[in-house]
Amino acid sequence: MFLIPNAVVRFFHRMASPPHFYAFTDKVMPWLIIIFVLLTGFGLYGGLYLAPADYQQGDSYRIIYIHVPSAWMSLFIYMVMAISGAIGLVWRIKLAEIVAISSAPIGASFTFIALFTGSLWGKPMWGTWWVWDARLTSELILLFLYLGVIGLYGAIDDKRVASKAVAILALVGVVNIPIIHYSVEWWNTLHQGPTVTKMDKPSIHISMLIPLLLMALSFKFYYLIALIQRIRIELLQRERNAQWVKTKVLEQN
Amino acid sequence: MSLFYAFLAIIKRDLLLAVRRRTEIANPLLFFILVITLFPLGIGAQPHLLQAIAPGIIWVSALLAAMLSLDSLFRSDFDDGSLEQILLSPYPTSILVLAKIIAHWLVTGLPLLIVAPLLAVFLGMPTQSLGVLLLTLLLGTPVLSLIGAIGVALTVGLRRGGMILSLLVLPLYVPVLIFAGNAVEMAGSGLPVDAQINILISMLCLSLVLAPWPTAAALKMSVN
Amino acid sequence: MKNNIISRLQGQDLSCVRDDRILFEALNFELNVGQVLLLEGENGSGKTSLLRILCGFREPDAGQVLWCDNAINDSQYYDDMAYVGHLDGVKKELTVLENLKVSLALGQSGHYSIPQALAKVQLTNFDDALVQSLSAGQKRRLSLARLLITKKTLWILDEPFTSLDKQGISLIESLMTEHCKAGGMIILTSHHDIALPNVDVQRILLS
Amino acid sequence: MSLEQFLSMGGYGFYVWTSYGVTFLVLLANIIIPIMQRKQFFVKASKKQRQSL
Repeated sequence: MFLIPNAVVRFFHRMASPPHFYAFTDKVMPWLIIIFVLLTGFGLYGGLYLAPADYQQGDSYRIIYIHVPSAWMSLFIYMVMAISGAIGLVWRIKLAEIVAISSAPIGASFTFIALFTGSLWGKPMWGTWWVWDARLTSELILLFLYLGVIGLYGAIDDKRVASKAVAILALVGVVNIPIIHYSVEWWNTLHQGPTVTKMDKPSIHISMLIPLLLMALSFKFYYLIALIQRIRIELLQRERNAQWVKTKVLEQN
Repeated sequence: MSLFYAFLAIIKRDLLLAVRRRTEIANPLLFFILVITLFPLGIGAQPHLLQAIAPGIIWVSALLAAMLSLDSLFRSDFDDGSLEQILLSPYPTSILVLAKIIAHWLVTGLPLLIVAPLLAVFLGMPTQSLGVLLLTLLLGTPVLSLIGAIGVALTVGLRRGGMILSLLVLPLYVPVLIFAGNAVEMAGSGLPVDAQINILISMLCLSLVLAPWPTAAALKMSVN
Repeated sequence: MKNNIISRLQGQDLSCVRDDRILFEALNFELNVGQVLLLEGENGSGKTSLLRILCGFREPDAGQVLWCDNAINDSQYYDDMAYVGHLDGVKKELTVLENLKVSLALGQSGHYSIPQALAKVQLTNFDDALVQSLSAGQKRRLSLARLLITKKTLWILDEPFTSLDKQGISLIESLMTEHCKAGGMIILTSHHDIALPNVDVQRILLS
Repeated sequence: MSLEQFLSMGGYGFYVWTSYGVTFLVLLANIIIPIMQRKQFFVKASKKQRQSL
């Protein structure tokens, strides 16, 4: 605590209080949207138009600009969920609990996108919609983990209890993800067909890499935007009896 | 010392209860046998085909049997208030929970080992893989009980926890299934399986140490 | 009694909200050795919720519970407290004796041995009986016998008199009086009036 | 490069544009659903407030 400047500590303390956080998000939202639009615009322009076609895969590889960032996001969001869940469990910070559960549907969406685009990419490359490829399989299991979190949260009526349950489950999941990942990878090397290598490690040119990184960054900003939207409704619903929500409601009329 | 005494008392109590109830032992076992008999009926009784997929069938059935038996782990204690009493004990809940899991495994997991050779013969599995099958079951089913305990602890307070339990638990069972199934398959073709067995051992150690904590935390949350 | 710390239970500024309804707010109390705290109120007024907060099962929405000036989630508290709730917490497939042995293993042994405790709650000849063959009142008395065989300062009792007859009620009352005289303390909810002569009874009315 | 060429994506247009389309829809839904929920919340809450006044 001594190493952290006082101003930073004060900032986090204020952010942990719901009305302050709500007001703060109102202020930053336009900026987040601007950055997101710019990043996505440049990323897509670079990826779909400027970057050359792949010498092996032709233009079909352009799915990479959403497939790979989505796959990254699916793992990243699970980490965020587990970490904020742990913070919520240990320090009883309401906002951390809400971040954890609000992340789950967004993470599940990215996992779904990674699977769906992976399948669409696989069709022209492998000739079939689904291959039990290591990465696709772990992604599928990750989707089940997300659905478990969402399902558990929905099944428990008391939302404070439910967020605790979600935090425990997310932590258990986070310990298991590497184990699942490596076991699936190991399993895959034993059963792998010869066609799969075609998609492995396309020697990526710099003009292909830059749009990929831009898209990865843009997805991070999208996550922030979507997360804030979900946090807001969750905050309003949980604090519906608090004075600040009541005044907010009055302002809306 | 008194913690050890409490640990033993819980195991003894749960074993005694299982003996008095009986169906608790029989149900997962019958389920295990039934599911395995369904496979030849469903996919045809060609000996080659059955032999090839026997390790997978046995392990998937064991997985499902383990999952179905999970509900009885905390259900009756939750319903009659004994769970509250266990949580209020001054001893660490995770240790007491571990005792319950061990007793539960003795009652529901161990019997699977006894019938597994019989079923392996049903499916025409080569005899040299029988030993490995038993070894993987011995190492793998406790892991299933330990991981499953986290899932039941999270859902025991819910009126309809069954469906959600399988969603929570089955994805976490994947590594055990992969390594155990593969070890049996490899043993069938006479290949060494040391690596798989070592991994299963480390999974067992890891889950023995780690799983009781979230289980205890989840139980505290469930009784709220 | 133990480490020269005088046992004391404090509730500070407790509040509990359930489904949009504030059950209680800014509730303060202090309970010392030899005292009884009686919680009164209609059904759904939050009595059971308060007891479950005191057991550590539920977190209060605000405030804290202190035992000997420490927060209750350290193990010292659970050495000293016992809870008898709506549910008996006994296994119906086990005998009376087997149930009590498990309870004893989960705590430290107290003033009474198991036969003595059974005699106290008038279940002497039932030690080999399966709990499922007992009447509701006998089960209640059995769960109260649990309190006697372990060494607990604080008893938390949720409606201890339900399904007991007049004689059973006066039996429990005498046990409670004895416990307070011996340096214990009790928190209970009850619909009945309790008669505890010479015991300091505090009352909290929840509405 | 003509627009037609761009859209055909070297013959992989269906796969590429379906991917991008579905991604867009899913991501859009993730923004719109909470906003709708918030609107609904305010409608309900203000109704409740008026009732209690």
